[in-house]
Amino acid sequence: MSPDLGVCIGSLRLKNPLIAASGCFGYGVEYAEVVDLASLGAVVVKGLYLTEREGHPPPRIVETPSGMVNAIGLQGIGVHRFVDEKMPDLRRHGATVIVNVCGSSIDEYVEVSRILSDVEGIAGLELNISCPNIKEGGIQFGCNLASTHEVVSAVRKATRLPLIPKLTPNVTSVSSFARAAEDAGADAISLVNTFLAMVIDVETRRPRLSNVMGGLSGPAIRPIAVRMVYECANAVQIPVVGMGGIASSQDALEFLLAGATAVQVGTANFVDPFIWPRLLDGITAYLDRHHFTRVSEIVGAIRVD
Amino acid sequence: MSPDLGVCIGSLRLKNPLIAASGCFGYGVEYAEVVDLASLGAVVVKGLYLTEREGHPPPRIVETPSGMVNAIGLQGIGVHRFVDEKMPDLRRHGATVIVNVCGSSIDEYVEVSRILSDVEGIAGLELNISCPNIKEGGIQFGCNLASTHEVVSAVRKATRLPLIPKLTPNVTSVSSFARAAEDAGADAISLVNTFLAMVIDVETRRPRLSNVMGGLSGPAIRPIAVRMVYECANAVQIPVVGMGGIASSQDALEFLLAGATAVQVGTANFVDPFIWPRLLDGITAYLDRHHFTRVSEIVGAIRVD
Amino acid sequence: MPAPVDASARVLANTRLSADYNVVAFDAPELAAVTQPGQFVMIRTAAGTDPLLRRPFSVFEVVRDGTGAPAGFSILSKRVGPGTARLYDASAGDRFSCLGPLGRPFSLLSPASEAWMIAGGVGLAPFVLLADALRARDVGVTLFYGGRRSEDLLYLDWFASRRVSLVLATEDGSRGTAGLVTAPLEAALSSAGSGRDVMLYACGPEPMLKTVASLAQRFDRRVELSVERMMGCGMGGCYSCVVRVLDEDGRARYVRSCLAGPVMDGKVIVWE
Amino acid sequence: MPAPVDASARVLANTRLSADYNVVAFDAPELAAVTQPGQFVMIRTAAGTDPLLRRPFSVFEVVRDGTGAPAGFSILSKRVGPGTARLYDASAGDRFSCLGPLGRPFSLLSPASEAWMIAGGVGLAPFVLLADALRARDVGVTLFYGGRRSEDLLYLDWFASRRVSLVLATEDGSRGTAGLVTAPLEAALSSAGSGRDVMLYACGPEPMLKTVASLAQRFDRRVELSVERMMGCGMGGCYSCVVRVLDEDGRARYVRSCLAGPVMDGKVIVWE
Ligand SMILES: Cc1cc2nc3c(=O)[nH]c(=O)nc-3n(C[C@H](O)[C@H](O)[C@H](O)COP(=O)(O)OP(=O)(O)OC[C@H]3O[C@@H](n4cnc5c(N)ncnc54)[C@H](O)[C@@H]3O)c2cc1C
Ligand SMILES: Cc1cc2nc3c(=O)[nH]c(=O)nc-3n(C[C@H](O)[C@H](O)[C@H](O)COP(=O)(O)OP(=O)(O)OC[C@H]3O[C@@H](n4cnc5c(N)ncnc54)[C@H](O)[C@@H]3O)c2cc1C
Ligand SMILES: Cc1cc2nc3c(=O)[nH]c(=O)nc-3n(C[C@H](O)[C@H](O)[C@H](O)COP(=O)(O)O)c2cc1C
Ligand SMILES: Cc1cc2nc3c(=O)[nH]c(=O)nc-3n(C[C@H](O)[C@H](O)[C@H](O)COP(=O)(O)O)c2cc1C
Ligand code: FES
Ligand code: FES
Repeated sequence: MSPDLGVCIGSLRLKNPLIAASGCFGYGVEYAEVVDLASLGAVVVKGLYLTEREGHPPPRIVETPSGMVNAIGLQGIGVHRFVDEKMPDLRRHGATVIVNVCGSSIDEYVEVSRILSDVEGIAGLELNISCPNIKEGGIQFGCNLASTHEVVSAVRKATRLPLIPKLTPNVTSVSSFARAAEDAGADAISLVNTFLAMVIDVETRRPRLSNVMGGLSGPAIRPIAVRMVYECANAVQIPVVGMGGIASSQDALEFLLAGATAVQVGTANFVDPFIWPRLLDGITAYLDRHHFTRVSEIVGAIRVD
Repeated sequence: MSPDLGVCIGSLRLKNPLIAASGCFGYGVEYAEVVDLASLGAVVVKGLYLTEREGHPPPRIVETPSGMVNAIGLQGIGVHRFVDEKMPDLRRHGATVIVNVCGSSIDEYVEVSRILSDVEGIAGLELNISCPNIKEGGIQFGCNLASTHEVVSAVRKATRLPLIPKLTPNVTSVSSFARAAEDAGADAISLVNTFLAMVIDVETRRPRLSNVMGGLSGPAIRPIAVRMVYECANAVQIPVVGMGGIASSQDALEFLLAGATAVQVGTANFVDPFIWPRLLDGITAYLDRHHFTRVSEIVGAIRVD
Repeated sequence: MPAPVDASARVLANTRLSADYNVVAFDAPELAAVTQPGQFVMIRTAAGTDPLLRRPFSVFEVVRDGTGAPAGFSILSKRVGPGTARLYDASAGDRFSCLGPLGRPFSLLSPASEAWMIAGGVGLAPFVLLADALRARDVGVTLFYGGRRSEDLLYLDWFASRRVSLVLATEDGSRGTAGLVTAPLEAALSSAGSGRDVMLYACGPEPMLKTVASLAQRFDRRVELSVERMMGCGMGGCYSCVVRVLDEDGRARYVRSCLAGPVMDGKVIVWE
Repeated sequence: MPAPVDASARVLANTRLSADYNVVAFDAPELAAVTQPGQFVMIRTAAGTDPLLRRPFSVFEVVRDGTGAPAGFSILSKRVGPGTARLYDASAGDRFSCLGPLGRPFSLLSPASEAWMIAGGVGLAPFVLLADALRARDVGVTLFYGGRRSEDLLYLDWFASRRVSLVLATEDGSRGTAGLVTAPLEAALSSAGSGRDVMLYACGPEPMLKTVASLAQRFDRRVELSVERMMGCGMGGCYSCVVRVLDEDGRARYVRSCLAGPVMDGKVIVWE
């Protein structure tokens, strides 16, 4: 009898712990023909503001050793067009949809969240207070404990949906931000967003990205992300959704053992959009081999003595 | 006529901007038969406390994508044995020696620095307030602005040697630590030390390192390190010594363009101990190709508009 | 459009045409069977994570078996960095994972019209398939083909054998007219009577594409350009590959060239 | 000891002995000429940065040209991860940068003594060179060699041809005595008269090394062990490879096995 892969993020029950990370899976529909969206634990769609955003001029990405730096600039169609144009397809595909909520002000976060709360088929909200690569990317909220508490509390009042603030790794003590989010009523936290980074073209002496700086993601950051997830899981009672460089089932298992209840996969989906069933099979095989009957049994099951 | 590669770190003049990073070059003497130590801008020797230290049990390192995580635990022979057993050889080889000073208390930092100040052939002190992988690794000083200021001021009073506090990247705003060090009388700052990280062996469910956590280094971290060096160079007047994942002359040039007056190379020396002449030739060729007569001309010469 | 597949494709042959050009043929029947002219594949060039991202390549040829059935495809690669270096060094038997076919293909013509293909350097890549498809429909095809030196002009015999008229240009004048290929193109456009229904297809460096687009404007000809942007995913997931275009109501916005392209109507592109 | 060199070595041949064992011969005359039995090389297995670090391998054989001059060396590799996988897949002509020779070699004997070599699995690697060197001095050599299955026991004919006596053991009993090789070793030690000056050399999994060390204690024989630790640099730079030993004044401390080893006096090691 195959192991139970279901996990709970607050009141949100996921059929498995594999979630597509925001900004790395478009609006989900782009991948419908290569991945059965209903087979994923959840899909976090691209960050959405109240209105459309154009994003930064290209070049928007640059590759780095075992990673990539991006400054897309949150190009997006805005919450209204998303609800009208994308949600019908996502519902039809049976996707569990989590929206990555952005805002340039607390009011905007609240407004976007309120709008989404009344939309059928939206399973949760991930609060993006950690996008490093635009001025209003939320990192001004995510790098200050008081503002983190303030924006999470404000959105909390505006929605009943499972609320998952997404934390930035660009801080001294990520666990205190996890606690601030918990105190403010978050149902879970997710981390890590990208690391603020920069690449210079030495021949032109110009930054590789039009935006000068961007966010580092991919396998390169995994060891730091695992450490941060471990710290946060030991600091809060609410579930932790871990991510950062996951590219194999072993990588996903590292995060689960470190204390993540579920994991997100971003950059690796660019490299291999067919990765999802392989990740799921790898986790299942591991649970069988180690005689676990539920994936939840290995959450935080790291042995440290 | 070949370009002038000399740079100045406060009163310390280096024949070129290439420095061997602490902990990645032993006490220097280990590499004397493969590298002409006198050909390097400087050699930063392994971190030294007042007395011998045993270090952590193995495993002490684990490889990660384009990087490695280490928790050596600052095994070392202590300042006295270093001065007696290693300095004579280093002087004989004509190495420009910078000592990486460690301490579990401000007094120890001061004491080690005072002892070294009277030793012939020591060109400067790098204050390690940023080792992430032992309790007394100094990171308790390096992650707090007031303590950073306090320990740097204290050592400043104790030595005339060029004083280079080494900053940790595990903070929200590295530039404010750069300013704190400058205010406290540092002649320069160096960064980055390693990123606190963790790797889990999913089969045993145990951390890969005996110390549970360690420090991530290598090409994986370079884009973050370049960004931090750029921020610091724009925040302080004193020279910045940049490092983090340098493995080619292009990489070194990125740091110089970002504002580093000199660079250190650590992990790449493990992969290729013969890298030094190649780095130097690459930098020289670049300066020629771009018609620069002095390496100092490209320090901070990044074009951002 | 059929869904893309990810083929773990064996290298059938790697033919080095010069110090930096090579043609790699892959064993990938499924993928080859459904590829249309102008589409591309995303190839993973390393087993590990460095280089991490796949590299986009136009499908160059469809390789056919004895019976004429599609057995695989080839790419024409120019070595410019680590990924293309690995492809240059590939040996028969090596496996590369190839994701595709991807993107919007060229639109084809009826014999009433004629096709002028403008290629700069490695921009030749998509035109073997396009020429084949157009010749199969008896469309008259001309290839305007520019390179740095005459050695850079590849597959000329192949095009000649397909009765594709060739107009060549080299920057060093060693073959065809000296200078950029857009010069002979301009001349041809100005002399071509408005009675002839000429459609332009171009692939190559951005400056060339710009010139072709403006010439198309000036001489009022239809034009399709295959644009090249950094591509993180090739599937519409990352928004890295954007091109600025004018939408219906004349507003400039960024569209993903991996979905709206790589082949795009030259008239709507806003050059940055 | 001559300074190590970094040879960009061409693969002369890659011989796959089984599903995970292979022997790679490298073109590296300089390095081969000065290598002593028990020394190792650090091999870079990827062009890029993944895997990043070099991998340590004992020098297995010295490859000689027609005139008998050293032309290169080989390694015996067991595939356990990405680095050894790349070596398993290597083709003749590929280049790998090989840093060496490194580390402290085995100490040799005079004909008055006899050498017992104890090898577990891929731990056989250093014993071809050692057997050659000892036989050249007319020292009597016995190889105690254990593996999982009989297929894992390699190069038996080679040792036989050098008149090395073989004592074999397999865990599945398919060849030699069933079980661990340390059992026949113990038997031989207890029956060997104290008149015979026997020196033990061992290389293999840590549990085997421990047992050999304690047997050497018990029967009061000299013993040299080739230890395996994770090695970041192989040159003494990183302090990753430490082994706990008792120093002169009986204090336990960590020493770097890349400098103080890989071959170490079995008596001073403190097992953790
Ligand atoms: C739709 C499409 C089709 C293409 N078809 C071909 C083809 O048929 N043959 C061919 O040789 N090349 C083609 N390219 C370009 C090819 O993808 C790049 O040259 C390749 O990715 C470079 O990888 P690298 O690791 O060798 O060099 P890198 O080190 O990655 O890059 C070297 C240089 O090439 C530039 N470059 C990198 N990636 C891209 C990219 N995706 N698009 C454009 N420039 C890039 C970089 O800015 C850098 O200046 C195509 C690109 C696109 C977008
Ligand atoms: C001095 C010395 C000599 C060696 N000689 C040989 C030899 O002749 N033939 C041979 O096949 N192997 C030898 N090894 C072991 C060999 O270095 C490792 O198997 C190899 O580094 C594994 O690399 P990988 O990328 O394939 O696997 P990895 O993914 O790096 O590791 C796979 C497994 O091997 C273990 N391992 C990794 N590196 C080492 C290491 N340096 N030492 C011990 N275990 C390690 C890891 O803990 C892991 O469990 C030697 C090791 C040392 C220290
Ligand atoms: C191209 C790109 C775009 C991203 N866009 C968003 C976004 O809109 N909102 C967000 O919260 N995170 C965004 N991220 C961050 C990812 O969701 C994820 O946190 C990060 O990439 C680390 O995971 P990974 O290493 O698996 O990619 C983006 C990442 C990439 C690479
Ligand atoms: C094995 C190892 C040991 C190190 N020991 C020290 C140390 O003793 N003191 C110190 O300040 N930094 C130490 N570092 C950090 C390096 O000096 C350097 O700051 C860091 O590795 C980033 O540079 P790199 O990516 O070039 O290695 C060590 C790094 C490594 C990998
Ligand atoms: S390449 Fe990722 S969206 Fe086009
Ligand atoms: S392997 Fe680096 S010190 Fe031994």
